[in-house]
Amino acid sequence: LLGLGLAMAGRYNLGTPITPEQVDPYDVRPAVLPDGRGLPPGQGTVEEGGRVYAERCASCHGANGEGYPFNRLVAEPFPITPETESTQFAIGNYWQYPTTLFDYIRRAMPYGNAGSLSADEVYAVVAWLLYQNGVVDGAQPMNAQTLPKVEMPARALLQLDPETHKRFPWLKLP
Amino acid sequence: LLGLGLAMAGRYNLGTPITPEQVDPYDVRPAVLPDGRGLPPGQGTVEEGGRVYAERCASCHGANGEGYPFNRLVAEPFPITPETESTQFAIGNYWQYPTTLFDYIRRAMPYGNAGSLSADEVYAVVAWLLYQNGVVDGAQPMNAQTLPKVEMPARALLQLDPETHKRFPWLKLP
Amino acid sequence: RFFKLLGGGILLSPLLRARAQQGLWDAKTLEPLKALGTPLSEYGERASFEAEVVRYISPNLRTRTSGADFAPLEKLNGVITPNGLHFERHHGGVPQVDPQAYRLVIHGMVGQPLMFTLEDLKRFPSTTRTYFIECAGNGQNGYRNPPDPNLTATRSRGLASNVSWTGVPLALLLKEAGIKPEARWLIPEGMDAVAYTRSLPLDKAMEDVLVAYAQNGEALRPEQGYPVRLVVPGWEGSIQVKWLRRILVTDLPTMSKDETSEYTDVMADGKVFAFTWIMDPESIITYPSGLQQIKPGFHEIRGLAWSGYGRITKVQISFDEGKTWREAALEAPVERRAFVRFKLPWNWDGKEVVLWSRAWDEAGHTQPTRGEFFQKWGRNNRYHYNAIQAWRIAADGRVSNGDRPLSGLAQGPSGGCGGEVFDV
Amino acid sequence: RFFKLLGGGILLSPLLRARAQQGLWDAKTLEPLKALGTPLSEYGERASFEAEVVRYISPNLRTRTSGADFAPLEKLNGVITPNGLHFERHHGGVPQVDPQAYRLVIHGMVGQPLMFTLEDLKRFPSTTRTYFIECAGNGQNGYRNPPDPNLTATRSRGLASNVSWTGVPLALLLKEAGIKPEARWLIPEGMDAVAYTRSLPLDKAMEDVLVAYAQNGEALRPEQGYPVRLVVPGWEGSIQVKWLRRILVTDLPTMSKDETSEYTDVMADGKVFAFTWIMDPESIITYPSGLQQIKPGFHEIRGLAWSGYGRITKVQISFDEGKTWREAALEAPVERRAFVRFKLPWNWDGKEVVLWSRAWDEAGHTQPTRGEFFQKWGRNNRYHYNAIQAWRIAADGRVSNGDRPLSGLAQGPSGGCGGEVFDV
Ligand code: HEC
Ligand code: HEC
Ligand SMILES: [Ca+2]
Ligand SMILES: [Ca+2]
Ligand SMILES: [Ca+2]
Ligand SMILES: [Ca+2]
Ligand SMILES: [Ca+2]
Ligand SMILES: [Ca+2]
Ligand SMILES: [Co+2]
Ligand SMILES: [Co+2]
Repeated sequence: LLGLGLAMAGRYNLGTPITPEQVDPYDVRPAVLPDGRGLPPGQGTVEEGGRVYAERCASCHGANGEGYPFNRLVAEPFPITPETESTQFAIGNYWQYPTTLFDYIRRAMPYGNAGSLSADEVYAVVAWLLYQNGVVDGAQPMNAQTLPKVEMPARALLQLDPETHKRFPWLKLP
Repeated sequence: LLGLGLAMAGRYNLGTPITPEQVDPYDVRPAVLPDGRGLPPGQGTVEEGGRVYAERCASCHGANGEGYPFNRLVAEPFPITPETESTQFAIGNYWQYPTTLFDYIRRAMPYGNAGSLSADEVYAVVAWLLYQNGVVDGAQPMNAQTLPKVEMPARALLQLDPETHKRFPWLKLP
Repeated sequence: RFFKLLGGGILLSPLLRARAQQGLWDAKTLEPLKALGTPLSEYGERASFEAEVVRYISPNLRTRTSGADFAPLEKLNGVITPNGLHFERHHGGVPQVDPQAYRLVIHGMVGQPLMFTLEDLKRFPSTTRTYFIECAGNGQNGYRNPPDPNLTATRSRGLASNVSWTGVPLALLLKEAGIKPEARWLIPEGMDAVAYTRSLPLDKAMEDVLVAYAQNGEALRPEQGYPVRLVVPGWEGSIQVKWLRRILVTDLPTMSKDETSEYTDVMADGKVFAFTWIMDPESIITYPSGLQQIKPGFHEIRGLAWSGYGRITKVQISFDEGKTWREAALEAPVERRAFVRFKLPWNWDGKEVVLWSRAWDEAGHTQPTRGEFFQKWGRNNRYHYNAIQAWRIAADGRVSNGDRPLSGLAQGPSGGCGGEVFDV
Repeated sequence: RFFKLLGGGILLSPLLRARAQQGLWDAKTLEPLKALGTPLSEYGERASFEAEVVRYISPNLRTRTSGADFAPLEKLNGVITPNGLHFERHHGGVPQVDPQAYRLVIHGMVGQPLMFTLEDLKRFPSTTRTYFIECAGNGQNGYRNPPDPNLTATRSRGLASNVSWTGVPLALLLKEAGIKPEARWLIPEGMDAVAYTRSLPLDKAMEDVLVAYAQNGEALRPEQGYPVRLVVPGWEGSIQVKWLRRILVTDLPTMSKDETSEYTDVMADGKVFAFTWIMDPESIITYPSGLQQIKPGFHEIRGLAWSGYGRITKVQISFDEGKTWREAALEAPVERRAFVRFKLPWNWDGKEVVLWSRAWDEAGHTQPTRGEFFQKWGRNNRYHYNAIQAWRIAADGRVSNGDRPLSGLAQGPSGGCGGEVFDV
């Protein structure tokens, strides 16, 4: 019924079986997949995002995301070239998946205080960052439906490493 | 001229060549061999040894070498048997070479203050310990000539480990 | 006082005394014989005289909770990296995890989600194997142009270490939970402040990935993931998730924070490569190496080599920038995906010379020259640098970076903070 | 506070909260995710939670400067003994030796006496090899009768450790000095307070003895002879002179303080054996072992085996006190004169059982039972005990010493101080 794996289950009889519901409160920062799985309910606009950014992010990433003392977050919305200085790599020119942005911020930001933003706040600052990077026009709020559909300019550059392709012929990039 | 070894000498040209005279001050506690090589000039009697012992040794090995808090030094002059309690093993019943006694004391005693006895004092306390263990009658002082000739009762028990004999057929116990 | 050192009764002639002080040795040489040493101790520490053997932390870092430090390769011997000197790389500092409170959850596309305590994990069949772990950013200083004249072996290749790991094969845990047929990927997650995640194909997990709890015999060190981490043999370090708390079994990679915004490679033709997992062959001469100084005469050239593709089969040394090569000896046991120590006896005649080393692995791969490397990889890439490292020995014996400048424009260190901590 | 741990915005239902606290995990489990961890550090230390993993020091010792402590075998993994937990044995405390002032002198029956600095030694061709070092007194608790019910694997066989040693082959140094034809023996001397010496046949030195300066990659630890010691593969630990300062090349053994007054063996027939150098095969089950407690179900029986005669070829486990045997798996690489990890998967049915292990080496030697051992060795001997160690698992899972009392008289611990430090 459940395939090969289950035939082997219980072989050592070690570990505690738990239900998916029991996992939920443990899964404090769910992984977001490129198709949007893992994104929570809620949403946020560019405008709200600007406020969140100024209050919670600007001290580390600069008033406009230009990046001091920590990473630059804003770049032109043209993908990088072999001439781009690597310190200039940022969301607009290098990031390949919009969902990564939500996942990154919920998982890790504000640095040292991750988990302190609500889902709406994360969506909002994601919207603001995508807008600042020229990736979206800011017309629609970001949420579990809209975010995965955003097209990142650098996605066009992305290919699977050829050695990895040899080793895992089934593997396709999302 | 000097054999095989010398043919190879200087192969790597590392290390500083020194003369035997330069080694002397470095050789602060020369190894004593069973034939007496390594023993210094000087000598000592049982009587002198008793005074040295009382002053420098008794606090650790007991007034008469009975051993508290540290090792027992005096035993009956009969070699041990498989029934002797191992805490009773001592000079008279277990030690196999008289030269070891001089070497041990010059090298390591008084514990934590080795090197503080003169050669005469070491010979004297060796004489006293051999006498207390009933190994010598105390008639002659101990020195580089007399000490190596003392016969230790346990020497008769000593044999080369058979595996060692197999591995090094040339090896004979002194 | 010097007299006393020479001990009891034996009076030293002034001549002997003079000799002893004429540079053969001094009073300190004999001092340890004078008094009892330190007593038995429950846990040993290294000698105070070794205090300068430490990991290199770049002075340019803007934070020490997201960054890396380097194993001091040229100060180490053999192939085992001591636990206190294993390179570090983390993105939210080193969490201090209570092993009693520790849990590992496997969930998602499994027949039965499971939770394991540390004790549970230790009860499974165990495996101990020696594997290198290398940061994908190792060699980053090689992207500089002109090359850094003050480079050391540590700063050239010290984001790699080699350890005897003990753990349970991840395959056993996955089978215990039962994998659903549609599953293709694992998303392991750490319990550091940034809940670090990566995407790992199920196939690799079933092959040789370890859920490790010990390192060179003792519990993992906090910096290496205490109490539990992944060991993913031969693959880039950043996928070997530390402080492992959770594995989501699923059908898509997550394209996680660091695997896309950071460990994604820029190629010379402008493409960007995802999932460059296997670490290419690598070698570094640790002696003589940058900032050391040698004298004419005999030297054993020593170095380390490794490859994510498997066993190192050969290491070659060149004294003429690649025109001719001599083969170094590899010290047994030569294990797969582990450091191997190579050695070549050599007499230095005191003339300026440049040393190169290059490793070959059982898959037939070898290291490129700098020129060859940059035909493939972007000059602005930050990872997977494995070009041959050259050391120049000047006539005065001083050793420095022997890499030649690249043609084309001058280029600052790749990545921020002096190129020694990636992108912050 | 627990709510906050679960982080930002997501409000927990009381139900979830209850579940989280129902024993699956507690607030501590999630705590590391809350805040940045500790920063990069120059030299790593182990987790504070591991503080109880320490060497065993007998409370009966009258001094801690002449005695021994034990590696905590049942708390270690794989085969490498971490440097901080290598067993100790010394006779005058651990000297603190300044490596700048350090000198090694080779003199006596040589063509040219030589003095080496530490730097000189490191310039010679080097060898790195993994070897066990075992104290001749290891197993001393086995001489007790009746057996100690509270014995642990540590106290049974923890005077042994296994390390990757790096050094220069002693043969190279001797050849450099040039050995005279009449030479047969070396008298190596330490620079501890008792200037410890032993007699070592030249033949062995020319074969495989190392003058070692590194241990598991880093400098020797003070307790293991910093900066330089002898490593004499397969032979009793007491001959592997630490803090090596001098080697006298000569034609007679010295019959030194400890080789005669101490490491000289009493046999059952009343003879006394000199120079019992090669360590007999040995094995110890570390899990399950004394004072542990196990639950019914799956267990991997784990242990260590080694032999001074060479490679371990086989380790057998018996569940019926030697009537039948099962063969354990040996984990690769199986090196000569080094620890090997053995394992056997096992389901414990909850019934009382006694486990035995016995190792076989490539010379065909194996371990005796207790009965066999005492047919050869004296009951009052103190060294070279290598009889099979039995562990009894009671129905409640508690593990204790499963050795049977010897026939004949009751006998206190052999040696003073509870039998755990030889003869003081
Ligand atoms: C206290 C300092 C601090 C604050 C406040 C902070 N960040 Fe960061 N941020 C960092 C650091 C440090 C990094 C780099 C982390 C790493 O590389 O491991 C980072 C990285 C990032 C990155 C990835 C950049 C890249 O291209 O690699 C994003 C996106 C980001 N932060 C967004 C935010 C947002 C949004 C906020 C506010 C909600 C925020 N940060 C608040 C310090 C901070
Ligand atoms: C401060 C304590 C102390 C003093 C003082 C001392 N000893 Fe000792 N002695 C010891 C200890 C401890 C040992 C055991 C050393 C070991 O086993 O490593 C020992 C061992 C010995 C032994 C070897 C015993 C055996 O059978 O193994 C002899 C012989 C000896 N001492 C003689 C002397 C003499 C002679 C003196 C005085 C000149 C002396 N000791 C002073 C503490 C002391
Ligand atoms: Ca590399
Ligand atoms: Ca980063
Ligand atoms: Ca970045
Ligand atoms: Ca033994
Ligand atoms: Ca002793
Ligand atoms: Ca004794
Ligand atoms: Co990569
Ligand atoms: Co012996």
